[in-house]
Order: sequence, then C-alpha cells, then structure tokens
Amino acid sequence: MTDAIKREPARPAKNPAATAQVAPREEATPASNNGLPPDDQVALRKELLKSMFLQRRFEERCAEAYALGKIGGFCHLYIGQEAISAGTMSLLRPDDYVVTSYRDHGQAIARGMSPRTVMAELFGRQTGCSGGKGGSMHLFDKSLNFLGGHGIVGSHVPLAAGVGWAIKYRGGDQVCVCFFGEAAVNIGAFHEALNMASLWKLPVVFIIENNRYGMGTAISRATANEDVTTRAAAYKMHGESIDAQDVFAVRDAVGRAIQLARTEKTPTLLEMRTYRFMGHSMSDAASGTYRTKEELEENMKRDPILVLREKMHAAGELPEGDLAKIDEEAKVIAQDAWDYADKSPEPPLSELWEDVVVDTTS
Amino acid sequence: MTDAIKREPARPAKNPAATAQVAPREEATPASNNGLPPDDQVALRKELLKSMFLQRRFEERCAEAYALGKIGGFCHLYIGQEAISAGTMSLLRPDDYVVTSYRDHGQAIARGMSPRTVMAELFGRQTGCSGGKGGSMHLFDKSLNFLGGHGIVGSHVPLAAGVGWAIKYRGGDQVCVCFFGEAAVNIGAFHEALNMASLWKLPVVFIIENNRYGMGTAISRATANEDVTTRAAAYKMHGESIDAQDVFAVRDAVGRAIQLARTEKTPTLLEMRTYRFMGHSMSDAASGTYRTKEELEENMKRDPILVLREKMHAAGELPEGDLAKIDEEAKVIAQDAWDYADKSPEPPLSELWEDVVVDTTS
Amino acid sequence: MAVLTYRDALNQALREELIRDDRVFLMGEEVAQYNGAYKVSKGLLDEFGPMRIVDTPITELGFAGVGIGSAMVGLRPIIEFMTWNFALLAIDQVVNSAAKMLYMSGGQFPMPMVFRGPNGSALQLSAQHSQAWESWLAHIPGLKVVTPATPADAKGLLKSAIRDDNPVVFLEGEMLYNTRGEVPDGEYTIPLGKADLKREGDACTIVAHGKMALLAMQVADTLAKEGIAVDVVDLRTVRPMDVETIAISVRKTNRAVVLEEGWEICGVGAQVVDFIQRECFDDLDSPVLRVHQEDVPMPYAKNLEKAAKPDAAKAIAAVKKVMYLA
Amino acid sequence: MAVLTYRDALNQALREELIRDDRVFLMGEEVAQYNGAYKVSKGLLDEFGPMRIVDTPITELGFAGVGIGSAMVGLRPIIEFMTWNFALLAIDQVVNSAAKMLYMSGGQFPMPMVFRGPNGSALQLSAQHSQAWESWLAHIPGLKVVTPATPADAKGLLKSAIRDDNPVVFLEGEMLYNTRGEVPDGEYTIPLGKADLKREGDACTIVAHGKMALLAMQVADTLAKEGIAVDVVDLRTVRPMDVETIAISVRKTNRAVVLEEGWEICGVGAQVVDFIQRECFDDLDSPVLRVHQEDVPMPYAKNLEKAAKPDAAKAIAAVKKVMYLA
Ligand SMILES: Cc1ncc(C[n+]2csc(CCOP(=O)(O)OP(=O)(O)O)c2C)c(N)n1
Ligand SMILES: Cc1ncc(C[n+]2csc(CCOP(=O)(O)OP(=O)(O)O)c2C)c(N)n1
Ligand SMILES: [Mg+2]
Ligand SMILES: [Mg+2]
Repeated sequence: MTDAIKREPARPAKNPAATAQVAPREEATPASNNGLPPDDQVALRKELLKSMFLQRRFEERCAEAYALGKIGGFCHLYIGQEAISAGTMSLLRPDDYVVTSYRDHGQAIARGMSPRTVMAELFGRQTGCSGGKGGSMHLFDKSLNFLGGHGIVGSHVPLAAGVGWAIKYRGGDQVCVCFFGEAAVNIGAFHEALNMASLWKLPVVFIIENNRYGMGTAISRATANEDVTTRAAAYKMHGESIDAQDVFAVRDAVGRAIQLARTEKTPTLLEMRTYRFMGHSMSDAASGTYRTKEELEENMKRDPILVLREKMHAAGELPEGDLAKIDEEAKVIAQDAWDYADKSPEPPLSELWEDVVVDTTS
Repeated sequence: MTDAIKREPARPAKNPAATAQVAPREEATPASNNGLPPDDQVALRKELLKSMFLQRRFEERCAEAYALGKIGGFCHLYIGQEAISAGTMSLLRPDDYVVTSYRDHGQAIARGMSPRTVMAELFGRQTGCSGGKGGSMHLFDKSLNFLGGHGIVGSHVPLAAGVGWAIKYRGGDQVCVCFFGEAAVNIGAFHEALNMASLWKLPVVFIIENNRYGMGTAISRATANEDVTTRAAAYKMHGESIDAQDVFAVRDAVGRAIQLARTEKTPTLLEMRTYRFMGHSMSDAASGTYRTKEELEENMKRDPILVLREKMHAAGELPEGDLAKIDEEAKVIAQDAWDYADKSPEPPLSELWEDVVVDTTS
Repeated sequence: MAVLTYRDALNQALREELIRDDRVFLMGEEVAQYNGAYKVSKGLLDEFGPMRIVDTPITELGFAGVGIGSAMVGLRPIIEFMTWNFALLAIDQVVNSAAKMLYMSGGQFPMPMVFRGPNGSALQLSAQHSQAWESWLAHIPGLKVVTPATPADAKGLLKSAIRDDNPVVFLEGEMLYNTRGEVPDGEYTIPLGKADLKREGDACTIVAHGKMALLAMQVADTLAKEGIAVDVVDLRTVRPMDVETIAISVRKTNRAVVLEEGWEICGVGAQVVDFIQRECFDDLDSPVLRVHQEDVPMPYAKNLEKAAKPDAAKAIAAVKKVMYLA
Repeated sequence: MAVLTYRDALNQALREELIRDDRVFLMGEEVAQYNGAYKVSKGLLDEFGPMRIVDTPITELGFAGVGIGSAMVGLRPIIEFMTWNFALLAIDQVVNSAAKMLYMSGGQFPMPMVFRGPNGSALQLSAQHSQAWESWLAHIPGLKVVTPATPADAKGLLKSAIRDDNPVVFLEGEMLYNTRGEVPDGEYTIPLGKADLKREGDACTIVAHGKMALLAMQVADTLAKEGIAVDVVDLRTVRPMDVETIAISVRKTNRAVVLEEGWEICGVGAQVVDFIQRECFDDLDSPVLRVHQEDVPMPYAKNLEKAAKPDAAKAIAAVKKVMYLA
C-alpha cells in the first residue's frame, strides 16, 4: 500500500467561525477522560455526569424550540438513554468512528460536537454542523469522525460495516461504533451487515439501544425472539445484554467490545436495555397510547442521571453544590447553543445548488 | 367471515389442451401416494424412486435442449437434489402451497405438473405452464398451488410468509412450503420473512437446499455461521439439519414440520444438506473452477437415487427389471415432454400485450 | 354530502371496503394499535380486529412480500408504507413480484392489491424523507399509479383501487391529509385512468396531479383575477395516463405547463410533454414548460426548502412565459 | 491502438485504476474467485489480492452500504452488481445514502464511488432479469449515470467514473461485453457529461445511449444506403445530459428520434423530448418520436421477446415518419 490510501478528499470546513466558537472542549467531551488512570474514577464519574446533564438539558431546550417552531421536521429526543452515549463515547479515541440513526443529538454532543453547531443545525442555520441542510436527523461532523445521522431505519448499519472494512483495509486499529434502535434488528440491512461484519472480522461495535418501543410498537409485538444473544449467535458474533441505565455497565461492556475490535478485529453485538422518556418524536405523546403513564413513571425511576448521581452521593463524591453547578453549567451551554443558533443566519439561497455534486476528481 | 374470502379470482386456464394431455398422473406425482397406509412402504419407495428418476431424466433432456438452443436464457438444473422435492411433495396435500426459486423444474414435476407443460415452457411455447412468458425460472401452476418460480434470490421467501398469512387468515390447515438455496439465507428478505413467520405463527416450512454453493461461492465464504439451528433460534423457530440425499430423512423432517404447521401453526426452518451435481446454470462448468473434480465425484457417490436404490436392493424390493422399467418410463415421459414442447406453437404475437394488467375488478 | 378531510375520506373508503369484502385487509407499520402514523386507519383496529388491521415489524421488503403472497392465493391486501420514502426498501417486491406476476405466470396470478401511503415532501423533513416517487412507479408496466388531490377523489379512487384486480400504487399527499372538501356518502367510485378537468379556461392548460393539482387550482384562481382563464387537468391516475383529456385541452388552449412535486429528469412532466408534442404538435404555440422540485435533494433549512419546491410564483411565471406575457 | 472487447476494455480500465490508486477496490458477488459472473474482473484477484477484489455474500443492500461506509472514510469503492436487476434491493442505499450524503452533510462527505454492472436485457432472461434502469437512476440528483456503447467509451468513461468524487452509476450492456473495437492504450479518459456525435448527417437526429447507440449506428448505415444521412448523438452520460450537443444537432436536422432500451413512460427518451422541444421548438419540422421497449414486462418466448425490444425496423420506421416518408 502506498500513502495514497491514507489521503482523504480534502474539503474545506464550511463554517470555520462556528468551529472556532465551540463551547470549551472539556465541557462537552467526556471522551477526553478516556486517558485517565484507572483509579481516577471520581473525576471520570463527574465527567460522565456532566455529559449526561448536558445532553439532557440540550434536549429539553430542543423540545422548547420545537414548540416555538424554531426546529421543524422530525425531531427525536434522546432523554433517558444518555448513559449509552456518555459511556460509549468516553471510551473512544478521536480517530474512532461513530455512525447512528435519526436519534442523534445526544450522541453528537457526547462525541464532542459543539452544542452550538448542533443547535444551529436544528434551527436550520448556515452555522449548523451540516450547513443547515441536514436537520435533526442528519448531524455530521467530519472532524470528529461523526458519520451521521441517518433517517432510514437500519440503513446505516451496513455503512458501519463499511467503515469497519475501511479500517481493516488500511490496517488500522480504530473501531467503528454503530447505534440503532431495537426495532431496527428486524430489517434486512441489519442482518446483511452483521453477517458480513462477522464473516470478514470487522472492528465494529453494534449497539442496539433497546428502549422497548419502535415508535408505538412494543418489542414483543415486532420481534420473534427478544433475546439478543441468539441473534449474535446466528452470526457467530459475541453478544451481550446490558443494563444501560448504569453508565458503568455500559462502559464495561463497550470496553470489552472495543478491546475485541481493536485486538481480535472482531465485531460485537450489544443490547443496551434502556427506556425512552419522551415520545418517539415531537409529535408523539410520552404516554397514554401504546404505553401507560405508570410504566413510564416506573421506568423514569431508573433515570441514568439519577442512577449515577445516587452512586456518587452514596460514595460521598458529589457535594450538593457540585451537582447544582454541573446542572447550571449544562443549562448555560444549552442556552449558549440556543442563542448562537438563534442569531445565526439562514443559509444563503445559493446553497440550494451547492453540494449536489462536487467538481473534483482524484 | 363470509364466504367471500374463500373466493379466488377466476382465471380460465389458458391451455386446456395441454392440461388435458398431461402424462398419466400416477406416473408424475408421487404426491398421490401420500394417502397410503404407513406399512405400504414398498410402493411408496417405488413412487419416490420414480419421481426422482423422472426429474433426473427430465433435467438431462433440458441440458440437451439447452445445448441445441431449444431452451434459452438462464437454466438451473436440479440434478443431485431430487430427494428433497420427491420427499417433500410426497407429504403435501393438493390444497397445500409450494413456492420456490429459479431452480424449479424438479419441484414442479414432483408437485405433479405435467412434464409436457414444463418442457413447453422451457421451449417458450404457448402450451407452457406459464404460456411461454415465464421460462425456466418462472414455472407456475395455479391448479396445483404451485406459486412459482422466482428469480431474485430470497425474494420469494416473504411471499411464502404471505401465503402462510392467508392460510391463517382463512382459518385453514394447509401449509406452505418454501424452497431456497443456502446462499439466500444471507439476504434481508429471508430475515424479515422468518421473523414475521415466527412472530405471527404462520404455517410455513422453510426449506434451505444447502447444496454448498451459491453460484461459485462456497457457503463458508459467504455465511458467518453455517449452523442453521442458530439461525432458527434467532427467530425462536424450530430448526433441523437433514441428510437430504436420503429421501426418507427428508420425509421424516418435513413430516414433522408439516405436522407442526398444521396443528401448532408454527413455522420450521429445515436445512437440507445436499449437493448440486451440475454447474450453477448451463453456462457454468460442473467442476474445475470453484470446486474440484474430486469433490464433485465424492459427492456424486451419494446420489439420492443411488441411496434409495441401494436401500431397496438391499431389502430385495427392486428386481433388476423393475429398475430398468422405471428408468425407461422416465425417459419415455421426458421424450414425450420434449416432443410435445417441440411441436407446440410459439405464443401468438398478440400475447405480447396480454397479461400486463387484467380488466377486472372485484 | 359531508365535508371531510382527505384523511377521513381515505378512512371512510378503507372502512367501506373492509366491510364490503372480507378478503380485504390492511397491513403496515403502526396501522393498528397506533391508528396509523398519520391516523388514516383510525378506529379500524377496533372495528375489524387484528387479522384485518395488522401491525408489522419495520420490514418494508418483508411485509410487501407478505401482501403479495397473500394476494396470490386470493386475499386483497392493502399494504401501507408509513411513507413512500421507506418503500425504496420494498421496491424490488413491488416491481419484480407484484408488477410482473401476472405476466410471467402467463395470466394465472393477478395481484389484487394496493400499496399506499404518503408520498412527497411535507415540511422540513429533509433529504431522506421528502421524496415523490410517481415517476419511478409510472415507469413500470403492470402497475397502476394513482395520485388523488381532493378528499372526494381520495375516497372514490381508493375504493376503485381496492376493487381493481391489479397492483395499484396509491400515493397520498402528506400535506393533504388535513385538507377538507365535500365527499359523497357511501358508494362512490372514480374509474382509474380518467383525468379530471378541474378548472376550465382557454388561455393555457395546466397539467398536474396530487398535491400539485391544488397548486394548479390556486394558480388558476390567481390568474383568473388577471383575466387569464386556464384549464386545469388533474391527471388523478398517472399510470395509465389519460392522454386524450390532456390532448383535448391543449388543442383548445395551444399552450401547456406541467406541474409536479418530484424531480425534473425523467419525471412525469417529461412524459406529459412527450405525449403533448406527439399528439398536439401542430396545435402548440409555444414549448411546453415544466415546474418541479429543483434538481437537488431536499434541504432542511426552511428558506432552502421553500426555494426547492414548486410554488405558485414559479407556476405563474411558466404560464405567462408560454403565453409570451413575460 | 489495440482491438479489444468491451469486456476487456472494462477490465483494462479497472486494472489501470487499481494500480494507480490504492484506495480503489472492487466488491461484489463472484467478482474475485470466479473472475466475475461476466468475467469483467478476470485476473484481478490474482493480481491485487482479496482485499482489493472482494467476493460478497448475496446481500446487495448490505454490500452497497459497505461501499458507501468505506467511501465516507476515504476509500474509493467500485461496487459491482451482478446485474442491475438485483440492484433494486440496494436502491435505497444508492439513492438515500450515496446520492444524498454530500448534500445532507452540508458538503462534508463526498461519495467517490462507482456502482457498476450489466443493465438491460440479454436473451430470453424473462421479466425479472431484463430491466434497464437508467431512467430511474437519472431521476436522482447527486448521481451521475454513464452508459458506454463501445469498448473505447467503456474504458475512457470507466476510468473517469472511478476518478470522479461523486457516486457514479455505470451501466454496462450485457450484450455488449463481446463486442469489439479499437481502444487507446494506457491513460485514456473521457469526460463524464459529454455526448458523442457518432455519425454525421442532416436528415434527422437519432439520440441514443448504451446498447441503443450501436443500433442507431446500424440504422444510420442502413439509411445511408437509401441516401438518408442522419446524425447519431450517443449521450454516453445520461445524467448530467449534454443538452447542448443534442440541440446543436436538432437545429441542423430539424427532426429527431430517440432510442432507448427501457420502457416508455418517464423514460430517458421522454426527457430528451422535453429538452428538445424546449430548446428547439421553432426548429422542429415534426414531433420527436421515440423507440423503446414495448410497455410490457419482458416475455421469455423468443418471438415475443424479439417483438418487445426496440429494433432497427422500428427505428427506421420512426426516422421515416419524422421525415414524412411514411
Ligand atoms: C425503513 C423505515 N421504516 C420506517 C421508518 C419510520 N420510523 C422512524 S423511527 C421508527 C421506529 C424505530 O424504532 P427503533 O429502531 O426501536 O429506534 P428508536 O426510535 O426507538 O430509537 C420508524 C418506524 C423509517 N424511518 N425507516
Ligand atoms: C438478489 C440476487 N442477487 C444475485 C442473483 C444472481 N444469482 C442467481 S442464483 C445465485 C446463487 C444462489 O445460490 P443459492 O441460494 O445457494 O441457491 P442455488 O443456486 O445453489 O440453488 C445468484 C448469486 C439473483 N438472482 N438475485
Ligand atoms: Mg426503540
Ligand atoms: Mg446453493
């Protein structure tokens, strides 16, 4: 192999200003704690808590902005599932890859994308991470190897296998993490991708975010076998099921999977058992149609933020003031993102015709 | 439910002549032996042998006709796999359903379709079972519930689930049998169909004809997990792997699956371990590229016809003369089919515009 | 006649046909317990039960095939795609199984079924969720392709589609579900394949279908105020296309503009142009012009999305251009 | 210049580009060990090894997605569909991922990749295996669609397609693989988007692409014997379409016939007609006529199949008709 394969097509950043003005990186990226020595758990926990708070407060502001018509289209919030993104991203290297579905705000932020450019994208502004062209379902950040934000259920799962293929092709030791909902496991693309990933030994971690519902359909009404380990076995793949409201359980399992991917170059299928605290999208009620208020409330008791907070309280790690401060910081960042988005300009009309095709060859 | 759902859209048989002139039914349909008392095994064996001989001799003539340009397009022979069709069809009722792939000649004949109309179809004649419009890959016979003959790998598997759905919808106790190759298990349609069949408890028997190759690709190069039982488990479905060169092993397993379908209304996934003695299609050499001559010869020792014949010989059931007679009869029927096809007219040009849409509503 | 929304008109048609014929059932994602992602099937589960109104896993390719298999043995499925954007995953079944089954079986297996759901763009749904597929589907022999614009058409055409013994692609407008109009009660069918002259005039012919037929009527009203009276031909059925009605109009007006929601290249509008220039070559006083989505994926930002879509201003400009008024 | 088959010209282009750029790899069913279902990739596994020439399971949707994912992170995949008939299963990835990725990511993720394989009908392959998909694919912004007719074009266009930073759909003719012609050695590229005037005349313009360009040339030769000299415009790239070259020709000849292998409704020919009537309205002496597959699924029987396909007789009749000679 020559150096040619290391080259990636050069695309100038469209919004250098936005990139320059991101919220301070240490606030937004628990991933930066990955290098900590193993005994420095306190700081790590605090970072994870911060990440989850930020996602939570950000999403709450999204709901508000949606109600005000500042965000349009489909908008799927991540509230209740934050331990998965926080835990997973905290283990990734900057050169690893992430690809996900339309429920992508929390993951984008946990990966280190600026809440400003994310909110600006949701507001449809030029400074958005996708130039205002993608919207809520299509967040992308090439500089962070955040490969979207995809809207067709399951269709990004083969893309993750393709990223894994590219890593293997280049002989690297990165991993690709792929998030999708439990309802996506029934679609053909999932099946085809998992077979290839296992057959070819691709360094991919497939993460099922099992929040128990695909839109209004409970998993038991859609999936013949809910036991994810049998699905993994069907592809001769390692599989685990995890209590994903506990961010450390997430970290443990993802850590094992990443290790397998980096060293053995084998993929893993992880089921993250979680719950979605909001409706499927902004047009769907949180409860009352396909799930009861009681069920929702029962599950909200295991809020991943609560779970971690209580652990930290119990260990005497989190003085009351600290918690308030973390929350306050998250709110400030979310407000800053809102303000930034709100005063950002719409894309110029000339953008309509840009990015359909590129004019380059190489 | 009213009687309306029992109605099927009435379509006049296009070729009453061809239907009237079929080879004597007892020659062509071992299925007719299904009603025999269980101890009358000798007669059953003879019927199964007849069915396999007929399929074999028919396919041999197809190869000849293809070489002469009488058959065109893609043509996939069934030689080596006849125990699967013979064994399976021998257990089906006339009101059961069969749906299969492009490798469909043997199954059509074993189901009781007239070799004449099958050969006429392959010759592209008006008297063909699909009026000459379908060809080798698209054999259909509505009167026998033979639902094709489909050319896109895996795409007929959901159709089988749909037939199962219709049976359940009507409250019947028929079953639908669906044949496909081992390479088809990797495609999305298979996965989606099996999940629904299990979830909804549909009376379908899914039969993988594992002849070890999908075109030139050995199963180990395409399928991460060759163990079919894990795949069945992924859908919470009963699964079995069968030595399919032994027609009675086929009958045993299919019998169990049919029983489950008729009584428990649950689907089964069966792996029939077999071998294809010819190339993938007429343009593919039998050996020398992706498999060795030795491997082929080794596998041809377990010719399903030989296996049964030897069993019968050993049991003293098959005097030498009988075997020759069975073979001779098969050859006569195949020759008759050829003659019939050869002297049948091409479809009239007006047929080009027929059957695109129907003019009826109901 | 009651005034109903397009949604309720569809619901009424479904209900009436489900009552009329036990072989008819509705299958798709969220059609039953959730009452439909767009509530088109509201109340039907309660009335007809889970064998007639069937929720599926997210497996478009699979359940399209389930519908086809059941149609082969005599049922009359209505397959709902939550939106036609997702139908791309099932398009192999629609084209290779449903559309060709009758032909390749030599006439033995008709496909009495409907594939339906919202088609085209709504608001800010972005590139993957804003696609109008009628041009693709109209390309395929063996299918019929229906695009109702009004509540009455929605009811009358859906009832006909369900009764038709062929696979009918029924494209609803997501933005139309809340529109209202008079809808005949009870038995009311509109034959597939007949266009509808929705406005009469002699200055120009506007040909449109689906949501764009409403735009055409709005444009006709605006132009009328300027003293320009146009014909509006609503195709209603895109395949087979009622060329005769288009031709009669163009022979009268000598000018035409074609509106469509989808993209330009190989769009329905191109086919309409082709028919017009063949049938009315000597009648045309100016080239036929087209208005369509700009030739780009649908952007998310409000201003870009608006600019991408066909609108009244573009349509009026086109009409004036073919009239040499601009 | 060597005389090569179309197959060998493609093989040469693949080989040269695989040598030139390590990021390029070929992936698809039977491309490696089997040397390609149509032997286009013959010898490449031996030369480049199993990471560059990759056999896949039968999972069109899946491996199309694998190609796209790898292109997002800098590789330059060539995805082979054994035939484009099977690509319907993968069309969601081609349209919703590959064609839109650049746009919906705001320009961050170009898709430097090629989807290629045989398109259209061969002989007696029947309804599911005889489809020509250029009209569908040309409909989609974000794609380029290339349809080479000759060995030289096959080489020059494939090399350009592989180097292009956009997703290029490359439609080969199964019946063309054995055709022969002179092919420039070594470095030889043809820009995408430029049509080629393959014959010159003034009586009529024949517009065609892919396999039909050969038919057009054959027809031109036949007509020449009757003293009728026609222009043959081979589009070469169907999207973007070289409207200028078509218009220049029609302005000269004042008449046009469009040939295509696919179906009529919303076909490439309809789009060509649309462009011609817009660009050359006052130049046309007669309506543009089209020759295409009859509007039916492809039948198996030899005689029916022949009748279903466009052929020289139909094309000649159309030319004579636009010349008012018949
Ligand atoms: C192929 C396809 N079908 C249907 C939809 C509509 N849809 C969007 S999200 C969704 C539910 C997905 O559920 P799940 O995979 O569990 O993810 P979750 O939303 O719970 O995170 C559906 C049906 C779609 N986007 N794509
Ligand atoms: C979707 C699709 N992809 C590719 C093909 C081409 N093709 C036809 S048969 C075949 C191999 C199938 O192998 P298997 O399923 O094992 O069945 P067998 O031919 O061995 O009976 C392939 C690749 C096709 N017909 N459909
Ligand atoms: Mg879910
Ligand atoms: Mg096989």
